[in-house]
Amino acid sequence: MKELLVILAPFAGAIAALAWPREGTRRRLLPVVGAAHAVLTGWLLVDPPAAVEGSWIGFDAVSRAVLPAVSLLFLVCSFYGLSYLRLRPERGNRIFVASLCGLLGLLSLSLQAQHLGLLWVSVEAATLSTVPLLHFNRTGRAVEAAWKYLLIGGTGIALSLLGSFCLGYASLVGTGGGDLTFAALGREGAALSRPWVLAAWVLLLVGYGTKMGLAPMHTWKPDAYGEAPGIVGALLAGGMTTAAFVAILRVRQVVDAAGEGLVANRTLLVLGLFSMVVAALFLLGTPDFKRMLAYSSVEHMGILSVGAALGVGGLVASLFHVWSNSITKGALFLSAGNMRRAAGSSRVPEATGMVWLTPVSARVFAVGVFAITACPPFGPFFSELQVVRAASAAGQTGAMFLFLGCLLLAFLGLTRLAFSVLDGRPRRSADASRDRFRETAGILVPPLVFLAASLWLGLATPEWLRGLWDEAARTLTYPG
Amino acid sequence: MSLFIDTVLRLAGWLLLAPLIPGVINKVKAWVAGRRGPPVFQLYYDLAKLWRKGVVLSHVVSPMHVAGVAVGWVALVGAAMLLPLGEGGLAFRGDAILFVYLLAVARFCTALAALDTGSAFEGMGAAREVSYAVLAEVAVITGLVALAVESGSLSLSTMLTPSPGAGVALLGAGLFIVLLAENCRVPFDDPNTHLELTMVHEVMVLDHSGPPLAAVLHGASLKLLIFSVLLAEAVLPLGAMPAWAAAAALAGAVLAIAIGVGLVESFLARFAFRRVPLLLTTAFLLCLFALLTAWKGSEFGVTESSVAERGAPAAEPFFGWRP
Amino acid sequence: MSTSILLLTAGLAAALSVAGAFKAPRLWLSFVLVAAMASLAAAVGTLAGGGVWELQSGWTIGGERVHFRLDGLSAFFLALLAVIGGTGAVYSQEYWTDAAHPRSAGPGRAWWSAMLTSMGMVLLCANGLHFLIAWELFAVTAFFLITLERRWREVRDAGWLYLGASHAGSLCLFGFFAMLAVRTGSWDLGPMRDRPELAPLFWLALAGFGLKAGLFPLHIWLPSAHANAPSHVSAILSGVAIKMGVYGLVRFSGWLPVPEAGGWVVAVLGVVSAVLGVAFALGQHDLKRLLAYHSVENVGIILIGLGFAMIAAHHGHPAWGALALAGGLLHVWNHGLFKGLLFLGAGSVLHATGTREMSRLGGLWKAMPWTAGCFGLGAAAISALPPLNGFVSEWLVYLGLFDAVNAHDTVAWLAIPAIVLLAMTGALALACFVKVCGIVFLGVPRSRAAESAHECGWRMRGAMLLLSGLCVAIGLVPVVFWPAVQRAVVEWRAVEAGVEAPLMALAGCNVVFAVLAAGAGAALWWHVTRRGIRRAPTWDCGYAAPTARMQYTAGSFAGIITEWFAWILQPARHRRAPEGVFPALARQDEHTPETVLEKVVQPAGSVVMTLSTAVRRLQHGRIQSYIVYLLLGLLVLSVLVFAWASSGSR
Amino acid sequence: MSSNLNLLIGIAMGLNLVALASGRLPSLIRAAAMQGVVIGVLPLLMHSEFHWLVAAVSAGTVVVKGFVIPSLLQRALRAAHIDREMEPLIGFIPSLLLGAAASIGAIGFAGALPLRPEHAGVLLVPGAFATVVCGFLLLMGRTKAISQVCGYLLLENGIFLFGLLLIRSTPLIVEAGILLDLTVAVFVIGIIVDRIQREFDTLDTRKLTALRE
Repeated sequence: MKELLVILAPFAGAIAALAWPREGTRRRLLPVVGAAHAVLTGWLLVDPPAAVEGSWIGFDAVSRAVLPAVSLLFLVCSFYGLSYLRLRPERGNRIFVASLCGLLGLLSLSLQAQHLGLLWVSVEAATLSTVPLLHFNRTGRAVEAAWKYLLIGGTGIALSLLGSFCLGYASLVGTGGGDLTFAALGREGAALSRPWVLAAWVLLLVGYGTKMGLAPMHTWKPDAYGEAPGIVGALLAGGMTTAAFVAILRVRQVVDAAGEGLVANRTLLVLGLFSMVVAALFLLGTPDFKRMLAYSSVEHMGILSVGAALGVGGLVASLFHVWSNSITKGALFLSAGNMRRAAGSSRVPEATGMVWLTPVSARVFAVGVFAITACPPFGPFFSELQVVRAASAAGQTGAMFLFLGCLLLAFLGLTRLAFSVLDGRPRRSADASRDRFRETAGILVPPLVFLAASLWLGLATPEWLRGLWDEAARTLTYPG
Repeated sequence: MSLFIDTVLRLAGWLLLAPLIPGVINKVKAWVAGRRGPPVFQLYYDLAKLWRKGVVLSHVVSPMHVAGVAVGWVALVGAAMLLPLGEGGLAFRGDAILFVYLLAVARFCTALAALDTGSAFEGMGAAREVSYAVLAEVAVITGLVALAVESGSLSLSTMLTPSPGAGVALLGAGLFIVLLAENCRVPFDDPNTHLELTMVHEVMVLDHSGPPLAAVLHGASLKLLIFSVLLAEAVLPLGAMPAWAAAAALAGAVLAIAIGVGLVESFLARFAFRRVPLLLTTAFLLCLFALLTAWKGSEFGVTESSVAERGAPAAEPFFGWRP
Repeated sequence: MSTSILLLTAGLAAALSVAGAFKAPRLWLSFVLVAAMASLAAAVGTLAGGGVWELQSGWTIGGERVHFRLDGLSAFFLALLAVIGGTGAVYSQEYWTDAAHPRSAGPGRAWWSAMLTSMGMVLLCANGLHFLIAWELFAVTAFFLITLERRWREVRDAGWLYLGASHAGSLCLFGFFAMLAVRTGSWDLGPMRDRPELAPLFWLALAGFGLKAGLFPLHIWLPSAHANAPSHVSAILSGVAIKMGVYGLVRFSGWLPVPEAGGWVVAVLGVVSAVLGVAFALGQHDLKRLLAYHSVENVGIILIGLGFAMIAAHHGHPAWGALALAGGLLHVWNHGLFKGLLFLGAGSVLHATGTREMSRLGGLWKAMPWTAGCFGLGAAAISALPPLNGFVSEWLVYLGLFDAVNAHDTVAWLAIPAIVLLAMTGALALACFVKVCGIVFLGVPRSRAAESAHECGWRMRGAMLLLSGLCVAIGLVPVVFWPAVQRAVVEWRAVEAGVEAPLMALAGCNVVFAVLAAGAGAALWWHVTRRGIRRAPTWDCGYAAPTARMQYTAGSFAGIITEWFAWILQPARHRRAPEGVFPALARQDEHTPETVLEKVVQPAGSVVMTLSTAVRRLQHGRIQSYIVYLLLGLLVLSVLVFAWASSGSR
Repeated sequence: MSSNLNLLIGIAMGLNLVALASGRLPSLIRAAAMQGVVIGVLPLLMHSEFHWLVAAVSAGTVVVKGFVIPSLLQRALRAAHIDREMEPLIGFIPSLLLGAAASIGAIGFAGALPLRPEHAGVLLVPGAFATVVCGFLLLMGRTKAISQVCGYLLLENGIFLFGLLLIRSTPLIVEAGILLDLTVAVFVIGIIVDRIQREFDTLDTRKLTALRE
């Protein structure tokens, strides 16, 4: 039952937010929910609940390896949200706070879901709960972003529903009774009907891949990340994508059990590399630093996908990268949000000289850009190097070189844009139009905490965390 | 003690005999032209006169203008001392490279002293000097490689005792062209011209006067002698002759080279500047062919003699004074 | 004192210096100097005493045990790092002051300490993962040092180009170390020459380290970065940072088996870098850019030595390989010293006149005699003129090459062209430095700025004098430094054969020559002044009023040679010929572009950018098309999946 | 019973074609609504014995898809005062032909699939595929936000049809959850459509291209 608490606590927070009468103090719910969730997650880690056979929700090795990252991400973001919402008194925050809490609950649910249908429901619901978050700014651009997010995400998620049905039917055509829990599907293994399994794999990959933002299904991502507040971007890029990735990992496990692991790995590799190439090409030219983060996210989803295709070593690297990417992206999104508010724009000719306007955020952003492009000693360096090593170990030398080439192009694009944003002269209009944006501790400390966490993750990766990733990777591969 | 005397004698020989060569060349030229010409010892008189004279310096120049001349002269003397003259003398493995780079020191100093004046003409001269030297140096080093292959050694004292072979003629021709270029003789440069625009070496020393000019002129004659001796020793099998015969042969050869230079100057006109690289490239190719001939020859030699001797050239002084 | 204590002191002092960098420049300087002295002492101790210092701690970074190792080879580079790092720090105290650069002086000091520390770590780390970390930290700190003066777009562009190129190299090393780790099963580094399957990895190392070292086609970042960085930074970049690339190549060609062709490729690249580096240098009119191209040249010379040593390794380690390597390694030191000196001198000129453009300088010897003297000495040293240090190392390389020729092996086919082209490089370098010294320091000032130049203060002067002194010392008494070189050579592939060269004789010649030259110069000067000197205008063929603008220019000086190399230099000429009876305006200027960058890399880059633009056009905002992409992805994936599955089942 | 089933599925497939061919938005909405009602009845037919959850799912589907969502869309349409004529990216006749081809192709394709014997004679699988394809055609080929929502509805209907294959094996609570999610999804879409209308004063999605590279 403990594992349910971690889901229900945020829902309780969401309901409380909806019912909270006072506009000014509602935001204080965020850190409370975040802290409660973190404490509950910690409790679950220390004292893992016993697995229940056939249960639809379970705190298994995979959730153990990933849920703490999401919890940490939300905790730090919630403190940022506290200060951020104080800066935005003109917007009602009832829906915003409730949606954030709901999103956390749904992510916790989807990470623990052991049933294909439940997984789908939770991911779809999480998608819907983010729409009000994207729409928070109420501008025309925000509406457009929300519309595209909804329609493309909806189409993708519909395909994954079709895929789920296909997998169920594969079991029905085979020997099973159409039981959609992962354990049952895995047990059926080779008895599943191959064509239906393959169809399910493609549909689920495309469906959840749309949520992850793998190319060519990534088209909603730059729009959504570009228009949403920084905190939402951080949660989408670190939480939502993680949930979708875990869904793909779980499905891959079933496909592996059905004897098509090789095909699944190949698909993941091709799709991952394709995403990286596309993202790198976009990164080279985009003039908008928030959209840049979105393309960078596409690239990192590609990295996750490549890692997932490379066997146990690659899976460990991928899980590691889930952590390092979401935490580092957190620092980037939050500092980018500060910069965007100070400059009034996130495009290059309008937003330049950010070192002068927002000295600390700009520096955090710069360090974050180096961190996310695999410069040591931050987390992504270690996880990406591990992916490279896994690729080499798997004999995928060609893929390894393509991977490295994409990293280079992405690095060039990211640093060029980042430095043209940071350097130069600030626009006078941006300086004078609003009473100058002030960086307060509340919006600076969270991104700094993220950077510190990324550093810690890289330099002193705790052994217990490595143990969790190893265990999860082993359970995610079909033994045999 | 004998070492000291030996050194002083060599030094004296080089310094005293050097101004003779331009005298011989000028005499030959006069003879071909049917004039009496200046006496053979003219340069000695000039040097003595210049040494006693006062000096006029440009407003512009730095002390380097004078000191550089001295350093360049010392470098040439040093290069001369590295050339073997009979038994004994300074020799060590790799002295051939030191020889080439000492000549480069002299060039560096002369060219800088020229640029010191801020004159466009002297700048032009310096530019030509250093540019043509690139090709000349390539030719010289190729010649040295040929000699090194021939002798299996890297010390001038051993390298310059070649066995007669087909390559010798090629090498001699190549080194002769280099001699003309390095010493700014016709067809590369006309030492007697009075048109600054067309000069190479002479224009660089336009602003020198008095004792520094004396050092420059003496240095130039020394360089001529160095190259003549180098050429003669590279071509003639002096090591195989008795000492007196070798000395006579060397003297005769140097004289012949001087006469040869005189004849070339009498019968050839200056080349246009753009043809200079062509001629120097020819010199390089001649040395290269000499190298190839030497290479082939030594290959046959190697197959005949024992393989063990391959890597370790025999009878080469490791360093220090040769006994 | 034991090496551990010294290195610990160095580390602590470096860390403390970062703390003092912003507020207390003097404190910073003393900490940096302590760190430099301590690491120099450790390096000298290792080089003199022999043995390998190792430290394996239980402490882990990134999951790997910390493993430091200082052997003859790394100590050799560490000594150079300490010398240049300390000297540059002294120099920067006057060159990049808080008063003149209020925003960047403090960060500059901090980055300096950080860069020295990370380079030291590169030399010490014996674990692939930690090596990579230190390597990348060093690359990034160097970027921030290059772009200290971020106000100028030119500086930022140069910095970015450096960063990109450096990251490309780092990614090659990612691949290199990852593949190494996979094949050996751990990140530990150390000799593994007995595993021939590791040989192909050398090519990755060559690309990665070669980019940093500035090998010819990979040197694209080097000229603009060196030119636009503050001069003390240029000095350490050129003197030490690119040597880290050389260190990597030497280190891993020594530890790993190298492919048969490896030595040949390295040597050929070395020859090409040497000749073309100097050819490009001749075409430059920016003082620091010119010096930067000479770094390409000198790295080429170093790699000729390394390449032949690698070839020798496949021939059973004959002595010529060791000689060539010894020459190359000594040239590492020498180039660090004289190129550091030259960049510091160039910085002094820049500091005094505010321009790097040679056509605006001239006649500086009068105002800045110390700088002129030190620069001239450095110029002679880099032109490999005896009796200075550059000659000693090139002489060693020549010895190796000549012996390789006389070994009568296939290697002669490379050794002979190498000798000839090395000689050509020497002559070209000489031409180039005659040009630099003549145009910048001699003659008459060509601009107001050059007229009002001033000599630098004691700190900058002291730094230059120290480096000059070392250049002279290695030239005159190379035997003192020789054991260190021998030790590094032996360390390379653990061949105990030893390397011998008649250095005593050469040293004797050098000393005699130096004494005589000094004596003769003084004597002639004394003889001349005794009679009294008359002053007159320069002889200009009868023209009585020569002006500064009538002097020979850098472009004209190098014109003959750049014409020979026009095929690769691709000079851009803008000419407006005089017209009419009374021509009003005529001009000609010539600019030598960075050919590889502008003719190869940039076109390739623009192809990528065209592709990028095309791809970005797909993100046009129309949602219907986005759904088409989604569907297309679905279709392609299904085709792939079913094709793979059916081929797998068959 | 299977003939009743096939009849209804046939009607749904016919409605696909109607939706593709209709040039006016109200008729498109009506076609989608009718299809919702038709497939809402199917679960009752699939289950031989009565189950209250099946009935609830069925009723819910009919109400939501047949009435709530269409009326939502109708209201948006009225508020927008938009030009009801559409300017499709894929013309009506081509989309009709494509839809028909998809329907025929789906029937052929389903024959090649390994189906359980009891599903072999039913049009469920081909109907599902045909409806999904038609949904995609509307999503890709129409410019008005409302017609795209209708396309999305068709897509969902197709998937619902496919899901009926599993109705006996999967617990109904999942089906109910899915239905609830879809309802909320369409509801949220409706809200956003409303926002678009207010913000841009149009429902033409071709105007929504401010976010681009």
